[in-house]
Formats: sequence, C-alpha cells, structure tokens
Amino acid sequence: MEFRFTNREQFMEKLENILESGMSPDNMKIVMPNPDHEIEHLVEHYKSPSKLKYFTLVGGLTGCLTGYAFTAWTAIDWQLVTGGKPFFSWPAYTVIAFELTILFGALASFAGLLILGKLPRFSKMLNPENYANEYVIIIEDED
Amino acid sequence: MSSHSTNVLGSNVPERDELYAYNYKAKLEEDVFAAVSKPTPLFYIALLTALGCVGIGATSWAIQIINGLGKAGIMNPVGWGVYITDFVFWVGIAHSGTLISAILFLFRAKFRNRFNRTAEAMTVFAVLTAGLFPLIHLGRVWFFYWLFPYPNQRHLWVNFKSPLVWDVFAVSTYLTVSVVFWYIGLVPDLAIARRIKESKIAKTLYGIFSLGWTGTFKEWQHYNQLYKFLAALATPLVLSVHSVVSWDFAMGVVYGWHTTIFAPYFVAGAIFSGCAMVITLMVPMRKMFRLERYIAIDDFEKLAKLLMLTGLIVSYAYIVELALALYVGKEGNVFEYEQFMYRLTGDYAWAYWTMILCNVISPLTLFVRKLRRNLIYLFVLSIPINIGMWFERFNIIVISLARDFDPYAFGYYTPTWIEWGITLGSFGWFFTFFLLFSKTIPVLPVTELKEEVD
Amino acid sequence: MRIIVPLILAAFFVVVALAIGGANVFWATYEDAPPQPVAFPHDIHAGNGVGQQNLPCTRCHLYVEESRFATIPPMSVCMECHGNMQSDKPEIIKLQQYWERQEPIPWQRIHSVPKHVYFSHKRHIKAGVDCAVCHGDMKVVTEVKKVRTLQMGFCVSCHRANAAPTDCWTCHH
Amino acid sequence: MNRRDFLKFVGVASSASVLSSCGVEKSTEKIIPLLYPAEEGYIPGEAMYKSATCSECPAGCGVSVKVVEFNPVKLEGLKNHPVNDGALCLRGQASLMRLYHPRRVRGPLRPKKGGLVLDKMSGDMLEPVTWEVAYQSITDALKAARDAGKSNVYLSGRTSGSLSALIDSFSRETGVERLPEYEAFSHANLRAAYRAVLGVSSLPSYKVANADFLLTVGADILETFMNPVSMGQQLQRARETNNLTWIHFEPHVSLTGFKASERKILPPGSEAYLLSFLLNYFVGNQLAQNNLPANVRESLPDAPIEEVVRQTGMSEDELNQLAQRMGAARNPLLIVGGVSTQQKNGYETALLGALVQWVTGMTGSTVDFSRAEDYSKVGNVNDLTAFAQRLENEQIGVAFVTRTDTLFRTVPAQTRLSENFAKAAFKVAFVDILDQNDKELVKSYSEMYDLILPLSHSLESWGDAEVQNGLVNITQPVIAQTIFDTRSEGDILLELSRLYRGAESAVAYADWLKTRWTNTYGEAALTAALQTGYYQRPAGAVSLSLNSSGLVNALKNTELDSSSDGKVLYVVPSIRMYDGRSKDLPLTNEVPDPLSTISYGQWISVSEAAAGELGLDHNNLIHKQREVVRLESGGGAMELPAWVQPGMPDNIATIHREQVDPALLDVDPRTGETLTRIDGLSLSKTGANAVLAIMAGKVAQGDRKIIPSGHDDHGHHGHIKGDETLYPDPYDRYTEYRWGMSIDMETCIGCSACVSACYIENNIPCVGEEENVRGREMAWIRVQPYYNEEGGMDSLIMLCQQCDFAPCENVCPVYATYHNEEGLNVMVYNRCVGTRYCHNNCPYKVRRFNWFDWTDRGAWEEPMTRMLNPDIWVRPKGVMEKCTFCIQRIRKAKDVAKDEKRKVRDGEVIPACAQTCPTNAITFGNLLDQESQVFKKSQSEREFRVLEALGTSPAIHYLRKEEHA
Repeated sequence: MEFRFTNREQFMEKLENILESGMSPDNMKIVMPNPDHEIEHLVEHYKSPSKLKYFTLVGGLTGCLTGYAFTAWTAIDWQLVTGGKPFFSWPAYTVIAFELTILFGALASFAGLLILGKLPRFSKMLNPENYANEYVIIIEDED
Repeated sequence: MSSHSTNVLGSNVPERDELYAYNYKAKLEEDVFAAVSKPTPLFYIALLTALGCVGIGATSWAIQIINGLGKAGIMNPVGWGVYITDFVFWVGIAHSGTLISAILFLFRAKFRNRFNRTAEAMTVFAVLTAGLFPLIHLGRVWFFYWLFPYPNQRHLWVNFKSPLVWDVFAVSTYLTVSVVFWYIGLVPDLAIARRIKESKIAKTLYGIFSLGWTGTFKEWQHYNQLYKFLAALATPLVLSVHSVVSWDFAMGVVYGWHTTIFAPYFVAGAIFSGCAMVITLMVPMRKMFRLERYIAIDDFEKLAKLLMLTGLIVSYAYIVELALALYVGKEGNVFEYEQFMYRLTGDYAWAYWTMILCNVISPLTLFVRKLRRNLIYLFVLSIPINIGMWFERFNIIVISLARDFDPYAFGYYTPTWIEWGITLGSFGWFFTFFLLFSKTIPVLPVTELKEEVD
Repeated sequence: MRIIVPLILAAFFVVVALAIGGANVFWATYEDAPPQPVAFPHDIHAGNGVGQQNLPCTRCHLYVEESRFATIPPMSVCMECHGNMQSDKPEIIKLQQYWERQEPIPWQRIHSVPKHVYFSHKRHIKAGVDCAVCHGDMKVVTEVKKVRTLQMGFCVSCHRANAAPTDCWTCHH
Repeated sequence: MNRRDFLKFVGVASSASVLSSCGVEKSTEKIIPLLYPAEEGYIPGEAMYKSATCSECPAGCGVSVKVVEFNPVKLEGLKNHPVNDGALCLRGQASLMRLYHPRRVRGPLRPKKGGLVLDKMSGDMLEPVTWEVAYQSITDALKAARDAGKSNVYLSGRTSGSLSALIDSFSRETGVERLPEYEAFSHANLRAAYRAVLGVSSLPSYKVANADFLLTVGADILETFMNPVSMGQQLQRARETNNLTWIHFEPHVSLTGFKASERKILPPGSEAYLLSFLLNYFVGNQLAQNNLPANVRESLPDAPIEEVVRQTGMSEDELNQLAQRMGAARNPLLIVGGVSTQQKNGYETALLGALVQWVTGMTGSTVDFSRAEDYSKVGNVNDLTAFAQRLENEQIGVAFVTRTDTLFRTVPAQTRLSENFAKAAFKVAFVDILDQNDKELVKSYSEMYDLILPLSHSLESWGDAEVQNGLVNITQPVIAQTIFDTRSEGDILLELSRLYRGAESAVAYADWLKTRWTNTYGEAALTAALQTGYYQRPAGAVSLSLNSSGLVNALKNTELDSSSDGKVLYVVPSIRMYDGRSKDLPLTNEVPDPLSTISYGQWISVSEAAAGELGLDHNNLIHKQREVVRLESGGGAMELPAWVQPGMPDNIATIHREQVDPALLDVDPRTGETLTRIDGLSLSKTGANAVLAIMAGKVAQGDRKIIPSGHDDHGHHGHIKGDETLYPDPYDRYTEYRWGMSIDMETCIGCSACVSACYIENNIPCVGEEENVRGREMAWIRVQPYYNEEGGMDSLIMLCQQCDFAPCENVCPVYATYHNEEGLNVMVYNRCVGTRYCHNNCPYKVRRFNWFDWTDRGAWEEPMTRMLNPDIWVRPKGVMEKCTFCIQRIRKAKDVAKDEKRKVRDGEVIPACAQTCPTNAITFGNLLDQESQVFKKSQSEREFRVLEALGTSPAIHYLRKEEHA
C-alpha cells in the first residue's frame, strides 16, 4: 500500500493516523525529501531514537585511550630525552589524545551511519525510486 | 537590489498555497542545479589560469627540490619564511568553513545554510593547500613520511612532544573530519543530482557517491544524529587545530612567539580571515550563479558582523602583545621590548603597518550599516583583510626570528621568486579545486534549504 | 551490477596491496652473490672438514681485532701460501697472474653499511660477537652472499638483546 | 713512480674511501685491497701523526699532521714545539687546503707563443709543458744570458735552513745571483734600528712569557707580528705566573689593542715622542741598567716634555705614571713594531725603541737575541727598486721568483718593479696555486713570465726550516706521492744545476737533505729530531754591546716629528691573510675578520666620526649593504664599501694590506721600509652601495646582557636542580660523564683559530661569498665581537651550548636531536628531515642548515675530498648540523678507555677548538668529575652562562673578564 503527498501537513495527518492505529513504524517505509524534526518527534513517539550515539561514544573513548597509550608506549619503547622533559609528558600527549578522540569519534559515527542506515545501498545507487519532493508512506502488506 | 523577500518564487506564483513548499523545493533544485551545469568559456579561462599557476608552483618546487632549500630566501636566522606563513594562512582560511557549518549549526543560526556548502568546500581545499606547505618547507621532503608514527624496521617513532607532530595529527584529523562532515551534508544532495542529471555518466557517478540514498525515515533519523554529533565534534576540533598551529610558535622560546594568548588570538584570526575568504568567494558566485534569491543581503550582513567581531578580537590581541612588551619595558625584558619596537620601527615596519591598516583599521568601517550591507564594498574589503592576515603571520614568523636573542645572529630575510612562485601555485591549486567544485557539486545545501521552508 | 562495483573496488585494493607488499619483500630479500674476479672459496680456507684448512678469520682479515675495518687481506697474505704452491686450479692461477702483474684484485663488495653509519669491527669482536652473527657461517659457504639485512633494525634488535648502547650517536655522527 | 707503485697507491686510496664510506645496499662497489700490508703501526681508519712546519707566515710553527688512510686530514700544532707548543692560528689550520687546493698548478706551464687570437680572447693563454722541456728552456736561457753578459737572478721569500744552503750552492754552480729576499713585512726599520744600536741584523725573540710588564707600541703581536701564536701562549703564561700588565699603544684599531689590559690611542706619528720620553726618563733619572755614552746622548733627538705632551695627547702625569710602572717592573718588555715603525718616523721610533730596550736592560733578558730570527738574507724595498733599475737597463737574463708575491702585488708601485719585470730575458715563477679560470690572473702571468713551475707542498716533500737561531723544524712528506705533477724547490734546483753543469748522476733533494742533516747533526740527533719533529741546539749566550759610532751616525739623519693634521689611512696586516699569501685558501676567506666580522670582499674601516662627517647611511641600509666611499691620497685612489669600525679614532681609517692598491704605498728611502701609514687621505661618498659579507647582525649587545657584568648576573651557578623545575633533574641521568666546556673571556684573544680548526675537523663547507651574504655561513663556532661604550671589545665564542633543557630538542618531530646520557645534545644527521624548527628555537642560533648540497657546489672540489675527516659524515642537503663537542674525538677517547677498561681521563678528549687555542681559553672535560679542570673553572666567581635566565642550563661556562681596577 503506498500513499503519496505533495503537502507536508496532509502527509503528517495520515502518518499520525496510521501510527495511532497501532502500526509499528518498523513495518512501514517513510520517504521524505528532507529531514524534518516534527516528523521525527512524531515517529519517535512510537520508535526508539537512533543508536548512532553509541558509535560516537565508543569511537571517542577508543581514540582518547589510544592517544595516551600510544604516545606513552613509543616514548618508553626507545627512551630519548628531549629538552629534559619526562618520558610521559602527559600535557603534550593530551593534544594527541584529543585529536584522536575527535578523529575516532567522527569516523566511528560515520561508520555508524553506514551500518545503521545499511549504506551504501548498491541496489539503489543507479536506479532509485523517483519520488522527487513527495512524501511517501509505503506499508508492506502482511495480512 | 531588493531586500530579503519572503516570496522566493517571485510574483507570478500564488502566495502560500498548499503547494507552496513543494513548488519551492522544485524551483530550488532547478535553480541550484542550473548553476551546476555546462561551464561557460569564462570558467575555462579561470580554470586554465589556475592550472597555469599550479604549473608555476610545481616548477618552482621542482627547482627547489633538485637544488636544495637554498633556492628559497630563508637563511640564518630566519629558518621559516613565506612557506610557513602560507601554511598558517591557508589553515586559517580553512577555519571559517567548519565554524560556519558546525558552530552556527549548533547555535541554530539559519543564515549558515547560505554559506555552509561553499565554506566547507573551501575548508577542505584550503586544508589540502595548507598541507602542502609543511612538505614544501622540509629540507628532505622525500622523507616526509618519517613524520608519521608508522611501524618500521628501525624501531623508531616520532617525538610526540614536538608541536610539529601535534600539527600532523591536528591537520590530518581536521582534514578527515572536514571531508566527512562535508560529504555527509552532500549525500542527500548527490541523491538529488542523481535524479535530476540526465547524462548516464553523471547519473552513475552521482549515484555511486550518493551511496544509494533513498530518503527513508530511518536514513534521515541516523543522518540527523550523525550531523549533530559531527558538528559537536568539529566545533572543539576547529578551536584545537588553530590552537595547535599557534603552539608551533607559542611553544618556542622566541619572543613574539612565546605567549599564552596565541591560541585564542590565532583562532580568532583564522575565523576572521576565513570569513573574509567566504565573502571573497561568495559575492561573485552569488552574482554569477544567480543565487540572489537564496542568499540575501541580510545573510551577508551577518557575516560582516562576524568579521567585525573577530577583527576586534584580533586587534585586541595586537594591543595586548604590544602593550605587554611596552609595559615590561627595556628593564623588564629587553628581548621582548626590542622585538616589538623592531616590529613598529624596524626593517619590516612596512609589513607591520600594512597588517594594522588591513586588520585593525579597515574592519572598523563595518560599523557603518550602509557599508556592511553593500556587497561590492564587502567584496573589496575582504581582499585587504586576506592580505593583512597573510602579513600577520609573516610578521609573527619572520620579524620574531630576524631578531631574537643574540645580536650577532640578527639577519634580514628577503623571499625569492621560488617562494613567490610556490605561493602563487598554492592559490592556483586552491582555485582549481574550487572551480571544479563549483561545476560539479551544488553550491547551496539544497536539503537544508528545503528543510527551512517547511 | 550491484556486485560489480564493490568487486572492482575490492580487486583494485587487493592488487595494489599485493604489488606494494611484493615489491617490498623482493627488494628487502633479493641479494645476489655477485661474480668475483677470483672465485675465492671461504669453506676451503676456513672450514674444518676434510681437505679444508681451518684457518681462523684473523689469519687473513688482519685488522679485525684492532680496527673499525676488517679489511680484505693484502695480496701478499694470499701469496704467503699460494706463492710457492704450484697448482693447476684455474682460480689459483688467476690469483698468481694478478700477483705477477702486481695488480690488486678488484673484489666485489658484499657487506656494507651506509656512509652515515659508524661501525667498528674491533668493538664487536672485543665484545665477543661472532663473525657469523652478521656474515653468516663462512666455514660452510663457497660463495659469499649477504645473509643478513644489515639494516638498522637488525643492529638495534641485537643491541637491545645484549644491552648494548642504543644511544643514537653510537652509530651515527 | 712507476705504474705498479701507482696502482698500489690508488688501491690504498680507493679502498680507504670505500672502507670508510659505503653505499647503497645494491651496489656494484669494488674493494681494491692492498698488495702488501701497510707500514708498521698502520691501522685502517686510525690516525697517524707526522711532523711538519707551517709556511703561512715566517713564524715557523711546528705542525703535527693527522694522517688517516694515507691522507693528511688535519693540522695541529706540534706539542712541546718551542714556538707554538700545540697551538696553531687560523691560517695554519686553513693551510691544509693549500695541499689539496683544486687550483693548484698541476704541471709546468708556459705562455702560448703566437697563440691564436681566439685563445687570447678566451683567456687560455697558458699551455702545459713537460718538465724536460721546462728544464731545457731554463738551462738554455741561463747559458744564453751568460753569453749575453746579463745577470741571472734568484728572488725568493724568506728562506732558512737547508733550502737556503742549497740555493747558495745552486747560485754558485750556475752563476745565478741570489737577490735579497722579499718579504712584504720585512721589518726593515726594526732591523735597521737593531743594526744601528746593537750591530745585529736579526730580529730577537720577545720573551713575553718572562715579562711582568709589557708595553707594545704598534706591534700587533696577536695578529701577525713575528710569531703571534707564540705571543698568545706566552701572554697566557705571563698572566698566570707573573700577573702581567699589558699596555698597548696604537694609532688605529686592532685586535691586539682590544685584548691588551689597557689600550691607549696615540695620534699618528707620536709614538717616537712617547719612546723618547721613556728614554729620557730612564736615562735622566739614573734608572738605566745600561748607560749611554755621552756622544750618543748628545745626538739623541730633542723632545722637550711640552712637545711630548702636545704630540701624544697624554698629560705629564700620565707619562710619568707609565714610566714609573715600567721602571717598577722586574721584567719589563717593550715591543715596538707594526704600524709604529712603518711610517715616516718609523725608523726613529724603532731606534728609540731599541735604545729603551738597551737602556732598561731588556736586551739581555726579555729581548732575546740568542733565539733570534735570522733576517740577514731578507732585503727591503730599496733592493727591489735597485732590481727594477737593473731590469729597466736590460741587465737581467733569467729571473727566478719563488715562494713570494710572484706578481709583486704587495710591492709599492714606486719601485716600478712590476712594470719593468717583463724586461728580463727569461722569467721563471715557482708557484703553487694559480686559478686558471681567473682570466685576469692568467693574463698577468702569461705577460710576466716565460715559465711557471709548480711547487710541491711542504707536506709532499722533505725539508727543514731554521725558524729561530738553533731551532730547526724537520718536515717529512706525509703523503706517499705528490698529488699533481709538482716538484719541490730543492729537487728543481738540484736538477737544474745538474743539467746546467752537464753532470751525470741526479741527486734527489731528499737524499741531499739526509746527507746534510747527518753531517750537521749526527745520526743520533737526527733520529731524535725526526721523531720530535724539530732539532734544537742549546741557546748560546750572546754578548751585545752598544754600537755607539753607528748609532751616532744613524741618529744624525733623524726627524722625530711626523704628525699629521688630516685623515690618515693605515694599511694593516690581516690576521686572516697575513701579507696576502693566504688569500687563496677558501677557509681564510670564509672565516670572518674578528674585528669587522666581514668574510669576503674588500672594505675600508672608518671611524664613526668620519661616517658622520661623510653622512654615511650605514644603519638604514638593509643589513649587509654599505655605502661605497672613494679614498684618495697622493699616490692613488680606490673605491671601497665602508665598514664603520667601533673604537676607531676619529681621523683614522684602515685597510688590509692585501686589499690595498700598491700605488698608495710609500717607501722610506733610508731603510727601504714600506710605509703603511698614508697621510693626506681624503674620503668622499660615491653614492653607490655595495653588499659586504658582514656576518654579524650587530656588533654591540646593547642592553641585552648577553655577557653580563658582575653585578648583573643573578643566574644560577652550576646546574638547575630538580626542585627548581617541573622536569626531572637532568643530572640524575648523567651517570659517568657530563661533557662540558669553559671559555675564559679574559684569556680569549678572539683570533678565530678555533673557528678555522672546527671547519677542518668537522668537514664544514666553505660556502662562498654569495651564500655568506645571504647569511648561510656554516660555522659551528663563531667569534662574536661585542663593542661596548667604554671603547672595549669582548669576543664571545659562540657554539652549541649543549643545554640540559635544550629548546631545540623537544621541537624536533623525528627525534633527530635529543639529549644523551653524557649530557650531549646529539644531532642525528641521517634522521633529520629538515624542518629547521630546532634552528628557530635555538636562542643561541648555533644550528646550521644545509641549504644546498655543498659538495655539489664545489665546497670540496677534487682533490679536496681527500681532506675530509673520515670519522664524521659529510652532511647532505636539507639536514641540520651543529657542534657536538667533536663527538668523534669523544668516541676515540672512549674507545681507548674501553680497551683499557677505565674511564676517560681529564684532558684526554680535546675538541679541535680547544686544541688549537693559543691561550688555552677553552677547557673541555667531564663536569661530573670534581677534579677536572672544567669543573674547577665552572666554579669560578667569574662564571656565567649565556642567556641563563631562559633556563636552558647550558653546559658551557664562560668566565667573564676580570674587572680591572
């Protein structure tokens, strides 16, 4: 079953109706021309929000730990004193740890999008459905 | 030119009917992709000019590699000259992009949507340009990979206490994150391009890069979260990158470098120059690509205000530096005092006063509302600001090194044609990328503008 | 179509990785024994088997215990034995011909370290490092070949294992 | 040398270069073995030392030649040698380059006869000939001249010892007349004065070491006068043992003056009055040890006290005080010489000086004629004038010119020697270096000479030199074969003589010498001398007496007054070039002049007053540009960029001897002395600018307190300990050694010998004028002159400070520089990628970047590569380098210590700079060893460290000058 709208308000009305009728958002496909916070709030009332944040968290923490551990280990592996500083010069290594936190966090988040959003979607790369700027609700028939 | 119009589609479209948003989106797609269309002869002339500059730069670099760094003007005691100036300049340019897209995104400043695509592209290309200079200035560029901590049979690692290694990490992280951020914003637009473009090749290419984006709710849900997190990560990153660059100097013992205000001072300076560069690029682009409808004078005025703000911060930093040196005086710290007196009155005073004129005096004119709403004036003003910011870095690097501690080792540095050639080449390199960008990728963030109309 | 794109990408990366890896392995390990002007058999001189002379290394490499350089022996050292020895072996005849012409033999160099490396044979011999550690067991080879990389990692591993100095200027100045 | 030997030799050479070097992994490099084991004591890669004599000036310093793999790679002063005891000056250090100079004449040359016009235009006007042809042409010319009734003459620089004897016998055998020798600094007035006063024709050794009061009048004893290295050493000894006071009088500005305890400026020409006053003081107050006969006293020139005060500008009190101090000294020494004896009343000055020496009894003690330097064969400019006259009259057949200024560029033009020289029938020059790319030079040679014979270097041949009476330096060839097709002067003369006489058997100079030595010294003494490098006879007592009649005669013709109202130009000898003979050595040009810090080019030093008067804009021009001034005097004119020399008296200007136009030089007809004081100088601005290779950004430290005075110095003495820093105590890591250095600014004389030694020891390239101007000098150690407002000058020796908290280290991204457990700031050249961050961050600016591949740019043109020290890498382009306290010497000492299972002893490691220092101003050693010299010095009250307040904690402890009351 497929519903197509050119008008956002009409689409939202319909969507709300369907959701209120007890249909799970997971059982339908909603296509939108652009992100929309109102719709998001509406749907997330019936569906848990994105799990992407955990990717960011784990990535960031890994980066931070890697940053400190790697810098410290390389300094100990071959001990060379520079400028009379201690081998574990944590203030200097904080810069590295910080940058790696950001880097790993960002890359993990990106990976999160690819994994959670099942991207890249090779089947849709070259022959997508053409909905232009319409709002679409597709309900997979089960009954 | 009229001021901001709520009726973006013009007079012949009915007001705010139920199809308004739908039509708006279609028209927006049409307008933006009209710009990403067949290039004009002017485009080819510009591209060839840019490539010519790249050629000059590449030749100069080749000469320098074959003969040695002596082909540049750097000497004892000025070990860094135009190259590091260029590096800091381009890293600075790279800053407004992520600032406009990330920080203003977090602050929900809608006007960012007019500039963020171009600004981010500028960021990526400017980092790509800046990244060349640490290589160019190396004595043995063929060993550049020694700067990266990779496992090797020699059991050697890099020195993580060196600000240059921080630089390596900061700049490459910045490049990676900027590319990811830019690309994430692009994916839905690429999906639109895949739909709109007619040629098979274009469809295929846009299709591949759009990752098979279909615009389902699930995709948008993750997308929104990702975009938010990336913005949140990129914001401290932006601040850190130019701080790290400033620490290249602030961690040194040289007077004129060794100061705690460098990090905020450099970040403000970077945003200042970055905004100026965005204006330099966007004013003509708005005209040529007929985007007047979507980018209003108000939007530029906001940029101009940002320029004023950062300009004042930079001016404040100049004053603090100078005032501290004068306050401690000859008795307090003769090295610092004489360094700043040398900047004001010495051999390079012309460079110092050029900087003051461009960065302190000229932005003050923006207090006049008429001027900051005049696009031609903004465009004209943005160029001296860019020049002024180049000189700021030149002054910091060259003047400080020319006279540091030991009077015997004072020297005077004059750049050579090799250095100017490579600098020219860097502009060519940047504009080559930018020109190619303007004809392949929607210069406005279509999806985000669509969101605004709902 | 849906499989082709990732396949092509994957194939591309695999080929590139293999090429780089292969080239690295090839250049690091490929070491030919160059033809020498006189085919000097180390095993016959240094080996302790039947018909072998069992000479100590220092019999010919005169300076190895007191100099940085082990040095190729002066030709007069060869002639101490081969001078009075009538032989129909072609290589010995070649040697004697060089000597008659009073012309040094232009040996091909096999073991070397780069110019920026300071290496002292004397210190290593005095520390009890066996020649074979770096040169391989000369008692059993006829044709000399490089059997160790003699690259920095090789030196450093041994220095670390034996608590020898790893101060950079030990080898570089 | 036949082919076989040659192969052997080449074999050694290439195997050496292969052994110590070695290339990429996949090379097809060859190893050429020796045919026979090398000589006894040879160990591959290890140094052997042989003795020789330095010939860059007549002082005759003993030299110990370091030979590695059969190549001389370094010269050092010969330890215990009576003249220089281990030290060597900057020219001596640089003279190794003379051996390997790429512009050495590689075989006999002669002008192309009837050459094509094209050849002349292209400057290719000399063609090689074989030795046989060369010898034949000389003997033919000798015979032709003899038949034509012309004289054949032999003109050389100062020659002593066996070679002098050989020249005499050659002259006898071939009928060649030996002309008086030519030396630009012939000390003609001084010698004439000693002849007049004491009847001797030699110059004494001045025993500075024995003096407790030294008065020098004009003599630049630390730069070129007699034997400056010895003077420096003796000064140091006298300071230590006799608490020496040294007062220096000069009309201009010199390094010597700045290094004296007191520098006093006298108006030009007033030196004679000062000496006259002293003489009258000692004679008049009955303080004289030797009295003057009445007839001498009567003929002394009249110098009433008012006139002395007027001329010298000193008050009567000052004069009396000076005389009293001199009178009170136990062992006073007066040295008169240099510019004070090379002026119109220079002869009078010298006479009065000699008289003061006689009267005060110095002639028996501190002015020592038992170790006199024999100048009996040295002539003066009058001799050259006479020679020129004979040339003009076409009375000269063959003219040999050897080991001297072959183009007569230092000879005063009024002798008319150079313009008449071509009138000799056949001219032969013995030359070592001739730049055949210099078209002007080639043209001059081809016009002036008929034959150019290449001389072997003294390191390539046997020889000796009697440098002082009874002291003979022995020189052995240290290189197996001459580098080019050159011969020693002895061999040439022996061969010429044989050919001329038609004798059968040839004698090699080496054999001739050995016979002579054995006959003179006996076998045993000769063997000993060959080992020590010199032969010394005990000094016999010399009885001197006043030559009254001669003196009275000499005094008749004197005129004390030689004052000048206007500007005066002094032509001064250069510490770097001597009389110009060291000009060909790249290093003497590269090491900057210690007063002006100018390396290359010509300049005139003017006073600040003159600069103000002329309106010279020397501050606003960008650093190395200076205004060109035109200087004119009766004889000629020159246009030179002006260097404003701090401390220069107002009306004085100076120019170096080798840079002056000989037309400006005058001659004293009485003694044949060259007058280097040029009166009636007019200076004018030309409006042009010229770039001068000035190495210093500034020569004043302003308020920077780089050298703090006693009360300014609140710095740490000793190292910064753990509780004063956030960082760990660096001394916790130094277990066995903490190498350190102390530099005593009281004893340092700023002579730059250390700089020169460092270049040779560490394979530092000479980069040439263009790169010097760009500020790309490569010196690891430099002498920084800082002029102060009191009119003094301090020479600050600046080199890597090996800081405990080195700012350079932590900024290197690749650990190319780090701190090791012996406290050294190590630089790993091959790890360097060339960010130059360390250089920027070094507050002392002592790091040097390889802007180019200097080898490619001709820093070591063949065969100069043979002088490279094989113990240290030649750094490629793009790499930072710097001083590491001669790390290769530390390694050597540690290697020996390890063999003997002990620690390195104090004094066992001596870096090249400290080794060659004449005054032992530089001390090196282990700061952890409380018994070491360097530790003791670091505890001195005078100790300071440069830029202490930065907290870098350097390992170089400077000792500031003692505060004189």
